[in-house]
Amino acid sequence: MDTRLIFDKNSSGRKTNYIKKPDIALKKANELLPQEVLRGDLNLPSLGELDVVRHYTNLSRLNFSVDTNFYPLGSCTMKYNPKINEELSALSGFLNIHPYQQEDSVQGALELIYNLEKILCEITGMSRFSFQASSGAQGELTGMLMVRKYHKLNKNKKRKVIVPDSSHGTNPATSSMCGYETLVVESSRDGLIDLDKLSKVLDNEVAAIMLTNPNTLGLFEENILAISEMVHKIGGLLYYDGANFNPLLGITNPALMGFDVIHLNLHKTFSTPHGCGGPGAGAVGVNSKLLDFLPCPIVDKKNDKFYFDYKIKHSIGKLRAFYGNFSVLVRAYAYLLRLGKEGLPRVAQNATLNANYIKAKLKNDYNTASDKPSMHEVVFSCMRQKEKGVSALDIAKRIIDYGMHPPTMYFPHIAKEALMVEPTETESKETLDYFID
Amino acid sequence: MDTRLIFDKNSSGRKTNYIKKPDIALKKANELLPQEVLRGDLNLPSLGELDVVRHYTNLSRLNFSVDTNFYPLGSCTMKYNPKINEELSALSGFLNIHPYQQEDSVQGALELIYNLEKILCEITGMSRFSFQASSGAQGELTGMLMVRKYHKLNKNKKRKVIVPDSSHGTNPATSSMCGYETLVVESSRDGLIDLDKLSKVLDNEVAAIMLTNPNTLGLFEENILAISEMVHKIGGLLYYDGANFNPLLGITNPALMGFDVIHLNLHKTFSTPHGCGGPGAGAVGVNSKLLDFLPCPIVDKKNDKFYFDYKIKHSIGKLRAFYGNFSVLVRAYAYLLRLGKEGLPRVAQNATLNANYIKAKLKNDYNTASDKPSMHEVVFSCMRQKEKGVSALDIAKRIIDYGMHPPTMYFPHIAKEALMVEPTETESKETLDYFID
Amino acid sequence: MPYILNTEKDTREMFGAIGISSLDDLYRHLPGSIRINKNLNLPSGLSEQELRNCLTALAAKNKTINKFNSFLGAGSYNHYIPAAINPIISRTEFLTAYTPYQAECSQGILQAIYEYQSYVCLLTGMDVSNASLFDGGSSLAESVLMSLRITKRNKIIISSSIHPEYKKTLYTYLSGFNFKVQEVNFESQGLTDINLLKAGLDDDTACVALQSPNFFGIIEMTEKISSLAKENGALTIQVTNPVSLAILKEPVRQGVDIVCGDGQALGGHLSFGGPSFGFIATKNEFLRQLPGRIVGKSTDKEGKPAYCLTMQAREQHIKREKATSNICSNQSLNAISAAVYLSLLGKEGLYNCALYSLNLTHYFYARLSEIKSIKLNFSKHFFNEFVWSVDNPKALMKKLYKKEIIAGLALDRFYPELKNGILSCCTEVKSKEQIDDFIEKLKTV
Amino acid sequence: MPYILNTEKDTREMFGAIGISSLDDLYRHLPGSIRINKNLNLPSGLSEQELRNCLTALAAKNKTINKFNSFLGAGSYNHYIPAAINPIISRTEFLTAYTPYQAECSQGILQAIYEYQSYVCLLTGMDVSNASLFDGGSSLAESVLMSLRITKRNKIIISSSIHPEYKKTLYTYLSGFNFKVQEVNFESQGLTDINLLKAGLDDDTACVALQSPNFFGIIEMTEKISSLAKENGALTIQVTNPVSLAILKEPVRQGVDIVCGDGQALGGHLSFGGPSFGFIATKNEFLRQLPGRIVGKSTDKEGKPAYCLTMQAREQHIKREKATSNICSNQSLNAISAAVYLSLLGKEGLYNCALYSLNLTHYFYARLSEIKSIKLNFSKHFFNEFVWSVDNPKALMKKLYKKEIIAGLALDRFYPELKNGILSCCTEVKSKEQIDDFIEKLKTV
Ligand SMILES: Cc1ncc(COP(=O)(O)O)c(C=O)c1O
Ligand SMILES: Cc1ncc(COP(=O)(O)O)c(C=O)c1O
Repeated sequence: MDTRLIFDKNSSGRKTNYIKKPDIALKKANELLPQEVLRGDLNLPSLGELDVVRHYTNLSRLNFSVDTNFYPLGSCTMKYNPKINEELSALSGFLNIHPYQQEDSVQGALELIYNLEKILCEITGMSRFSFQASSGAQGELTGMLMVRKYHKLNKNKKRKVIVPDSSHGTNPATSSMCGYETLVVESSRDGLIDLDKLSKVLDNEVAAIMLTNPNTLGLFEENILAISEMVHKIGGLLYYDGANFNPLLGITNPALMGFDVIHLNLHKTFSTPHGCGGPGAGAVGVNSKLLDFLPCPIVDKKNDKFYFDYKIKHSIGKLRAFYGNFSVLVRAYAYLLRLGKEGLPRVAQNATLNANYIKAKLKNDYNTASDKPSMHEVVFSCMRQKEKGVSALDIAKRIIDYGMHPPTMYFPHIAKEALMVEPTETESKETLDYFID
Repeated sequence: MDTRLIFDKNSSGRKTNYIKKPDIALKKANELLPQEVLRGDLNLPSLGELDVVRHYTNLSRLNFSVDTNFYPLGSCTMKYNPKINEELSALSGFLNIHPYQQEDSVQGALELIYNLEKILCEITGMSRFSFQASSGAQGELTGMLMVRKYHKLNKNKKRKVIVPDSSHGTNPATSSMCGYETLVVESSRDGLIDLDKLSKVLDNEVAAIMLTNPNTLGLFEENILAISEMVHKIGGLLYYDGANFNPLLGITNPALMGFDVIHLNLHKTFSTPHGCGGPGAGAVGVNSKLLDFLPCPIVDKKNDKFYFDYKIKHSIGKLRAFYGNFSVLVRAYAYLLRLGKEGLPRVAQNATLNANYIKAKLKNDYNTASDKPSMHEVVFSCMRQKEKGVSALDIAKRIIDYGMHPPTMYFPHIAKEALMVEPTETESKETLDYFID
Repeated sequence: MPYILNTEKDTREMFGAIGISSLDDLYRHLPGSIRINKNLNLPSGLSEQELRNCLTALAAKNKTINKFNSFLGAGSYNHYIPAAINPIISRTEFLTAYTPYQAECSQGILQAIYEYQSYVCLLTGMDVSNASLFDGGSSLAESVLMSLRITKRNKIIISSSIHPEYKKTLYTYLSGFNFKVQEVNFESQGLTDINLLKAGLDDDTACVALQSPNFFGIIEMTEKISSLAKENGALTIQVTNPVSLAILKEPVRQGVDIVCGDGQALGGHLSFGGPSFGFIATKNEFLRQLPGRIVGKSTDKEGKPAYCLTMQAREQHIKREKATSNICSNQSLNAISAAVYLSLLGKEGLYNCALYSLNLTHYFYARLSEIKSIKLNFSKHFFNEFVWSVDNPKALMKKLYKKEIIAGLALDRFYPELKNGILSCCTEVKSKEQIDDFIEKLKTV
Repeated sequence: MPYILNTEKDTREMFGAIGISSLDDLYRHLPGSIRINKNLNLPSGLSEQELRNCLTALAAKNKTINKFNSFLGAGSYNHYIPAAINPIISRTEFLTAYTPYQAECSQGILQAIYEYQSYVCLLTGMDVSNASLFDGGSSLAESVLMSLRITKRNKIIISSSIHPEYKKTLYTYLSGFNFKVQEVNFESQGLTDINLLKAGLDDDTACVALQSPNFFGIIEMTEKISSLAKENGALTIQVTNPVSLAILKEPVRQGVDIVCGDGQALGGHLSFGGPSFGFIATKNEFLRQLPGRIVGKSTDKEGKPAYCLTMQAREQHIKREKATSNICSNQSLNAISAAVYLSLLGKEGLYNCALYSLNLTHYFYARLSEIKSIKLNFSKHFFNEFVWSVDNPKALMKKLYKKEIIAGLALDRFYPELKNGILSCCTEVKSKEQIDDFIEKLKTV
């Protein structure tokens, strides 16, 4: 395979005429614009269509992917991305609409957003959702900026945000982007939040705690109600990083756990494809406390007509131009309709079942990061192997040799020589058995 | 990669609900039909969608293809298959129409067939075309059955069909399927039809000669006019196997060469993809002698309405149900519109240029099957290499090691240790240079 | 120029290597009198943008079947096509690859076709299948030619309830030979007339060919017919709808020797009638007479399974005029698509597909029987289509068509004796609602 | 259940291995009070067939832009998208792969993103680009935050002719901090008012951010502005339309320090405004403050080029609360799509795309200027959109809309002072015919 860069395949004069020459008398750029704003040479390559197709097709063949390999990358929920969702999100009626078209010409799009929001509210127990964020991290930013504005408006003097040491890096980074100081609370030996340590850092200056539940060790924070009470008592809010919500669909929800604001990664739990790292979507949900702070617009309905509502009293504003990664929303909506009320808990149960099965089968060979029951993923610590001279990295490489994508390595940091395995519900026992062997 | 058969991945109970359960009271099969016509167990596998997608995606990755590899398979015209043609042939307006819909609801399809025919008539000089044949070989059958009926109707006593020894296997096979005896005429040392030998086998019982031009050695039959005169003189017809028409587009045409009936492989010259060996399409063209014998229906136009014309006086009938491989016709039509009058001769010239370039560069290392100028492909004889213990097969394997598909081997039979290279016009000098090295 | 990669500079260098000075020099050896010395009388090439506009407009001139409440079947069936098929068969390593002559570069193709063949065997109960033929019509023709080669007899018997266009195709394929053809009519129930058939059978009969479910949707008495054929040393050929085999008895268990048909129903698009694919399967004993390509399984040096084209000695590349058929390119991608379809639906899915179609069609029949003016004279043992009659069907169909209903296929086109007949079909894509709506409209037009 | 592969038998075996006896046992350790003990109040799951029907119907409720004669732009541009892009970015090895953390399993992704980054550098003249941000709005916000980190100053100056939604996004991103923001208005020609800007610049100013072509389509005097900024030790940030860079001077040659914008114009679909991607590029000296992922090139053991994520120490996985940004997933597939687009169009294609857009827009402008009642007050130095005014634009646009014409964007939405203004755009997909037709209708409504 010819792995040169596309630029090195340039052959001056090669071209394909894609676009039509307009049927007006063409003027040169410098007849329409002053010479001094024009550029000199444009140094792009000249290629034929076959050059380009062959180049990128062959590049694609170098990658592992869910459709070609078992891909148990922990914390990433690499579940199967149904093909029907790709087909539907590519319908012309969804692809070829301009964000500034009159609302009456995009009723289908607005209806979809409206319905998707209703479904997510039912699943999570939250009151409303915003779809502007393009990723989990941007969802966190959205949510935490609402938290900030909420405190500001209520004249609460808040300066700090708490995250556990097992938290995903985006949590502390987000807290900083909101101008908060980040406090880290250490986990107890069993991998959960240590309530004593938490109570020590909790004071009136704490704006919020950001939690993932199940946490990044794949463990359910069993004391969540106590935590929620403690944080609320000092006037803080609870932020739910929903990246790991998959094992809880229909089992419990963040509202029941006491969260005030949450994000869901539609590209994880709701099966939209990861596309090498995006586009995704971070759906941000709030309870009634934060309703007035949502980014604008949101979609509402009046007399059977859907419309954008920009009148949000204390809206934090916008997180992007337009309304969000719409095509991603189409996929998530399709997925939710397909699974329905019976399917969602089955997803959760099987994701949990698969992770626990791997854990049960491997626990004699590998140390687990905690003895607590696992949810959707299991973190092994390869310290025993390390002592024999085999690092987590070596194990990962060996897994690649077997045609599987390795688990997440060296995260979370609190587990030594971590290998973080998230099989997801869309893999079969058979595949897991192969992995285990 | 798990290369087990799909059947071995069966896991009883696995399934995906694709179709909707009807909203009527469902009866069992034996309530509607007698038990004795019903089958017992249906032994198909039970699989999940990811099982199937991963299985076939990984199978696909085992293949060479035009989009991933240089594929100079001689006689197959493995040119680039433009992506726009795939997109257009998949338009719902083309895919989701039933062959027995009222003609007024399929005017677009009929117009396309009508226009495509007109273009092919202009390119080949023939009077009309039929699109029923799904391949070159079926095109041959269509054409030769017309020849047969023509002779029968004209009360010509014809029993034999002549093919050169360099001919493609489908030619003699077709002749047999038409009930003809096949006579083989040997080629001269320079790879062309030997006129003396031809005149010896030509007698009044000869119904037709089937020729490929350029022939399978990639050589133009320079004496074609003499041949045509000789055959016509004894009341025979000339059949043109258009599999190799690519290098002649806009340069000459079968009508000028004296052919009475031809087929074109739309999946070769007109860039429709080969799809692992089909679907293709064999467009069969005739001059005025055979107009009345075309398969029915053909598409005609009256008062701006397109319609199927079934009234063909001596039609040979049908070669299939319905009208042909319609989606393939869409692609060929798109290709022709895209290239237009300037593009077609450029295709021919560059196909010829590329083949001759390879020949010029390799002729010192390999014997060519003939010293005559080449057209779209060049046949090397690896006898010199063979003497050194390296067979055509060994060379082919080495080419695979370099990530290229090998040329056609051991065909045509009249060249010893043949390697038949057809680069096509869609490959660049750069690629050819890599191949040559 | 789109799709041509040689630049001017390349061209000049290549001229140098070849020793020519113009593109025209490449054609110096062509007789001048056959050269085209002017531009082709065609439009100039379009940009991709114009081309897309042009063909999109043309496609929009067709009214797709989904815009109608349509009951058309008659050999082209509107089944549900799972979304996962297209991304798989659009994989460019399937789409732009050629016939797997070079096994090392084509293991994926070969295995996929091998699986296709195995699926055909599972459905039909036969031992061997080829890699595909063109369509249902040519598969019937090839089956009949096969029976003629096997038995070396000269007469064939054909049921007139075979798809009329398949029969027509068969007759075209036979037109180069002098075989005797006897067509056996159907009786009052729409089934092949066994008495006529019996009368026609003799010791020169190579085969009896029938279709079941036949063109009228009716399940034929294949077992009876095949045993009559066998008594006379003739083979039995059955055309069938592969979806029906999910519930109907395997042809092999009904004494059939060669089974064939069209594979469109297995997840193929209507696409105005093509491309689909023809399937053909038979017993081991007839393998050498099976036309077309066959993929076989063996093991490589390391003992791993390996696939390759097998039995090539029957084919035209080697056998030339003595080949079993001239078929070369077939409909591989469509055959692979069918394998993907069957894998996705699986055992239960295909069964439901057949069962739902059967139920909806019988529901439709029951609803029609409520209407006095409609005659339902044929057998009730039909699969997913049936014939009904009414006075002046053309006028009725026209009126319904204006309401965007396609009632089915008017049979006068193929059977003058059924000039009042309409053939209607339901697959699982029809709903009760659509059927009820049709009945409603039928009552009021 | 679709997409779940464990069968009952599997489940039982897994129960055994884990030591549980029901699925519910997996959740035994959850407090009972937070368990949902009823079914979700949602419909039952749909078959794929129903789902397809349902969403196809929903899509049909949208009227696509192609059904209108539309002159909408304003940050979302209807360019021609070559057919070859989709099959490439639909390759499942791109679509269903994750972030290339594991370089050995992702060389293709890494190289493609590296090429994307190189394209951004070629277009902008900058030294380094990241692997993409979310969109134009967040790319402006990240650029401004970057300038604040680099200069450690506390004030920023923003041109009011930046896309209003980008400005809004920026303000949201800044809302957690206490930086001073000064918005500089545009003057009568629609360009950033340089005098106001000059007055605002001081030694606490971190950056001046402008857009060129600005929201009104006008090419700003970036060089003048950047030299003013430089004099005050402030950085210059330019939002731009990447297609315009095919003919407009590279930002780097105009003294710009950080260039950013939205990449939708590079072969991306409108898709109701997302997903597209944000790009950001800067000079080597600022590399350590560039947010997000960056792919670097090195060589492997055998000396062959190898690609990997680089400079990860800036990112949140390692730096956590001290990271340059919280961005993790970005818009990789859209960025790769842009690289494919640029490769297909190539040097000449992108130039023509820009040139044709420019010409058609100026032709449109000239035609509009024929009409007395229309005011064209802003600068004529615009790229592919411009502002025109008319009394009561809303009423006019409504009338035109009834004739399936979308005249453009009514500016009162964002600029009360331009309440009569309409922003209209032409790309190469518009034809003379459509423009003439619009003028015709405009004269007659
Ligand atoms: C626990 C957790 N939180 C947040 C994120 C960030 O999500 P995104 O990549 O969509 O920004 C991730 C993603 O890896 C995650 O695993
Ligand atoms: C010269 C020639 N004739 C005929 C054919 C048969 O064409 P098809 O495979 O479409 O039947 C071929 C194909 O390889 C060929 O090369």
